[in-house]
Amino acid sequence: MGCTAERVAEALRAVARVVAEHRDELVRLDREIGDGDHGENLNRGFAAVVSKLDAEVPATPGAVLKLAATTLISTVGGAAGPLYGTGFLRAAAAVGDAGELDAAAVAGALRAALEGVVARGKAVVGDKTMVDALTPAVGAASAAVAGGDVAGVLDAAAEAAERGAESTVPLVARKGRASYLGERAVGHLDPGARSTSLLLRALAGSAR
Amino acid sequence: MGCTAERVAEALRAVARVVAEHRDELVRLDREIGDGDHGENLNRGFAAVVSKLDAEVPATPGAVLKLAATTLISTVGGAAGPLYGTGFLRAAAAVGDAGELDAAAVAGALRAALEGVVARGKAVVGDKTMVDALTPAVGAASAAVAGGDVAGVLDAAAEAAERGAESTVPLVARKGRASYLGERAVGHLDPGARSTSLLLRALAGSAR
Amino acid sequence: MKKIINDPATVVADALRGMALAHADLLDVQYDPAVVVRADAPVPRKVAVVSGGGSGHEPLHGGFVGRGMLDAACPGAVFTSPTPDQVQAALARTDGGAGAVLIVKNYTGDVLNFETGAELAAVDGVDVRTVVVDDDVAVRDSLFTAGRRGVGGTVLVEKVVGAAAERGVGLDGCEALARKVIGQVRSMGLALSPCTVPHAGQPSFALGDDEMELGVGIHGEPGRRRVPLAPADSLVPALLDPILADLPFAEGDRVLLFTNGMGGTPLMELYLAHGIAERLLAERGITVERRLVGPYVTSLEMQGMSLTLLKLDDELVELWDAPVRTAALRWGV
Amino acid sequence: MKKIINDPATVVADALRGMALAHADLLDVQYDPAVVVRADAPVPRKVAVVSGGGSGHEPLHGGFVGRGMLDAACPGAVFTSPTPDQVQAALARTDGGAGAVLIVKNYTGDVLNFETGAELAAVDGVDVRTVVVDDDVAVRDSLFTAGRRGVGGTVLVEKVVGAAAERGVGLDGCEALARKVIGQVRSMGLALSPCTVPHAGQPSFALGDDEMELGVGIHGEPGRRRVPLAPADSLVPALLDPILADLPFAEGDRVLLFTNGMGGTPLMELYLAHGIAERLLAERGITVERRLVGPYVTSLEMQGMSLTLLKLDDELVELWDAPVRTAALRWGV
Ligand SMILES: Nc1ncnc2c1ncn2[C@@H]1O[C@H](COP(=O)(O)OP(=O)(O)O)[C@@H](O)[C@H]1O
Ligand SMILES: Nc1ncnc2c1ncn2[C@@H]1O[C@H](COP(=O)(O)OP(=O)(O)O)[C@@H](O)[C@H]1O
Ligand SMILES: [Mg+2]
Ligand SMILES: [Mg+2]
Ligand SMILES: [Mg+2]
Ligand SMILES: [Mg+2]
Repeated sequence: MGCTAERVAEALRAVARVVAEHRDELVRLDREIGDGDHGENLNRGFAAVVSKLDAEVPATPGAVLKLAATTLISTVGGAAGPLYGTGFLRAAAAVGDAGELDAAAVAGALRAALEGVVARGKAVVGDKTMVDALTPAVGAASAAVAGGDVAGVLDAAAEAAERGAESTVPLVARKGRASYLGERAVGHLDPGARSTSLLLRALAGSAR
Repeated sequence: MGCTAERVAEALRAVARVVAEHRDELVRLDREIGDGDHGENLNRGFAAVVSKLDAEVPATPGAVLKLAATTLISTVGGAAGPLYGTGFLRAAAAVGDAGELDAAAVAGALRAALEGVVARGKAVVGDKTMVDALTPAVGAASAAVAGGDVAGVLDAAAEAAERGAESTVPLVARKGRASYLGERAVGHLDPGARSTSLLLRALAGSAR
Repeated sequence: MKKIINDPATVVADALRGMALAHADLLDVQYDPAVVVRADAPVPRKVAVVSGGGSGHEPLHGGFVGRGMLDAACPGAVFTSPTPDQVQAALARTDGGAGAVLIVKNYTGDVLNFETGAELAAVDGVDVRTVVVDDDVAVRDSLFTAGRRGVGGTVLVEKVVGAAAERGVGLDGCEALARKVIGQVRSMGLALSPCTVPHAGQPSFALGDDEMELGVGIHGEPGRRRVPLAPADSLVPALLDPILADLPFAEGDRVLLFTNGMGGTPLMELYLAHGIAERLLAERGITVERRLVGPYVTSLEMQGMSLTLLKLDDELVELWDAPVRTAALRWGV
Repeated sequence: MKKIINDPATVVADALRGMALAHADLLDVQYDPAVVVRADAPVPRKVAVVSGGGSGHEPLHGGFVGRGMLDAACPGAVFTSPTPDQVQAALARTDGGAGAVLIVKNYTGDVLNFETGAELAAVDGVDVRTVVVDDDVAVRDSLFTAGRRGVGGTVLVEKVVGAAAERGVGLDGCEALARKVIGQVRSMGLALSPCTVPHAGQPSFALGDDEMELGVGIHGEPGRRRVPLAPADSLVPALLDPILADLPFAEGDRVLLFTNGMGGTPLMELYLAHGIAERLLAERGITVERRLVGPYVTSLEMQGMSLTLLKLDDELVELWDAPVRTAALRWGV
């Protein structure tokens, strides 16, 4: 039971709902150590993705991911726009034109996404960014492939991402806007790490 | 025991002290129905009068009053500057070059001051201005001349001015900045009427 | 009170010192009494155009001193009209032998102080014509009140008369032009938040989180009515409709639309409001031929805006377009 | 939240519509994607100078589009960098065949989005040189952080490069000039009050009645240190000293001093602070040859200010003085 284009589109709709629900929380987190737009930006972006999908769902999972990527790039702005956009773009490239995605393909797509985010943003684990959530998620996803299904892979990824996001709380930021704060960023959850964990949880929920 | 130039200068110093003490009250009253500068403006003006008097006290009561007039005109600004300035100027003219002022001269000076304020500002009793305090003060001062001394005249004037000032509370303003407020000025004491009653009370206190 | 100042008592002089340094090519500032003068004053045989008023409305008036606009401005204490000796000094410094137009905003204090200053200058031999700007339609006018306030329209009077004087129009002509502009300019403002006068240390009035003052003045005076906060699509007509009804402005009129910020309102919001006002005017068949958008007549850090509408004809358009070189308005030179 | 707007989601487009009407003689605005373009773009054989960034800093950047400065500006959502398609469209609309200098403020989001936009334009055949402004000395720089922010110095880069491009300086020359200005411009800011992003609806940070943020950014980001409120005589050196120490500026230097308002601070206070800064510079033997005072790089209605110092030489003075005709800066034309 692999993931079809329709299923990927459904998953993106689920992500959009979760982002809308958590918009204010993400705005608040970003107000604390950034500029308060992260929730609004992602919400605008995923709402745009949904309306594109409402018009037409592309034929393959890869094409759906690419549509999401270009839409995010042209509507989100800020740091998160190009970072998530690149992540989705690399994921799309990784899955190629397969008609369905199995557990291994999903884990591979996540890994490609992480590589894209790192290539663009040059952050490493511990810089207090979305990379702190995405890196452990990719590791957990790979480990869950053996004997697992797509839902299992995404569950493992979401679980790890949540712990990774939490791990940003005590950190001083070295990338992004929060880096201007020095010690004053300590004690705050990074908004991008939080949104990454929300995205993965939504994907996992939709895969079940 | 008439009023010499020195006594008039003393009286003006007393006025300056009272205005300084009530600066914030006058600012507050003017904030409520005006623009919040009345206490500051008068305080600046009377402080300037005192420093001129500290340099030299002119020879006659009239010259002292004229010094106060020109100083107020060139330092107070706003509506109160020209109005009080004109009042003092007319009072100076009324007392001429007499070396001492008796009760009748003081009452006459007050009447001249009122005429000056009305000539400049064109307000009548009931317009919710300093005229509402000064008009009854002049009447009471005139009535107190017969058999009274300067202190008695000024006591009567101050007493009447206080009642006159209180009478502005229920009024709608027809002159000055408070007139823009329409009904919303009702319930507030007019700052200029209040300062007039404070001035007269300070003069009366200094004459005793 | 949060302000970048040293001492409320010296704030005007301290600011003038910075202004003099910032615009040494345009302005000459004298301090006792305080007057901001055009650097090349007096201009021989030119009618001098002089204005002034309480400080706290910057760039009004000092920001409009320079070629093609004001010859001098008299800055009073914050929200307090200047004193007669300032007016007298301004008229003396700018007198080029052709007389002076004194542009006064209609407030009791301003009118009384400028009146006295003009009398003193007349004694000095200057032919002074005083015009009183009273464009604020929020205030009900009557013979028995202080009358309407002078607000945003003042800038337009200063620009038009300044341009005429620069071209060599004589004293009668300049005075007549001033009266013409005053006759066909109308304004109204609103505030979303109050301002704090430095020496008062406290806001001029209190507004609830969902309230605004409609018809507010430019001195932190409370307005005529306190109304619920509303979207821009409702706020703009609340200002525009009374203005249009007052003159009245009619279909086919050509106008200058001046969207003014009270100080604390971002330019973005002013542009937004301006766009709505232009649309509403277009719907009524009124042609916006010239516009000015920005914080030009402010009330310290007050959040809010005003709209000003001036009925145009070819003469006024030409004078508006004429070169001007001041700290706050500059074009053609 | 008290703002003159209709809907936080449409505030940028709504403001652009008003801006387009207010400055129809200077600007052309396109909406999807949003770009503010000089009315006569593309100018054949001229290097295009393009910038942009989050909205909410008005007049930066749209207010600097016009002859002698920017060819186009890309307005993002409030405090959010524009997207690559906006950058691509701006470069396409302004390409006169001589290439383009893309002026980017150093924020992760801006750098990433402009980078992508420039790549897309390169595919379209435009020779794009990207320069990154990072003049904010409040932020500690390091290879391992996002680096310094771009703030007030951006205006000076835009003016100088815009003037050079207008005179026909080629792409290499324009790029070199941009890097030169970036190399010798430094800034620092402070906030007395926060601002409220429309879609957030709440102030970006909370400040006590007697506190201020030193080293604040222009996005309502909290600054580096929260310190007690102080008189202007202490605030100004708190900004100026780190700037002077950083380049460093030295006795005998010629400089441009830019005293910038964050939006909600009255012009009076800016002039006051400017005067103090000029005095302090004079005491150190540094000559202020040019100045700019006003709210040019704002953070919505935030109260506060920044100082920017640019080291001058004859070339930069000449380019600064060159004619400019934009909504917010205009002289010589
Ligand atoms: N260089 C980077 N690499 C990876 N993630 C980053 C980087 N810089 C910022 N981020 C992430 O982006 C998030 C902020 O996104 P957003 O608020 O949308 O952008 P902006 O900071 O431009 O307002 C941060 O919380 C962080 O997780
Ligand atoms: N036309 C007038 N005639 C007499 N008194 C007036 C007139 N207009 C105003 N006043 C008095 O002046 C007072 C306000 O003075 P002040 O605050 O110093 O001037 P401003 O209104 O210019 O700020 C009012 O309270 C009122 O008593
Ligand atoms: Mg953000
Ligand atoms: Mg007052
Ligand atoms: Mg006043
Ligand atoms: Mg942002």
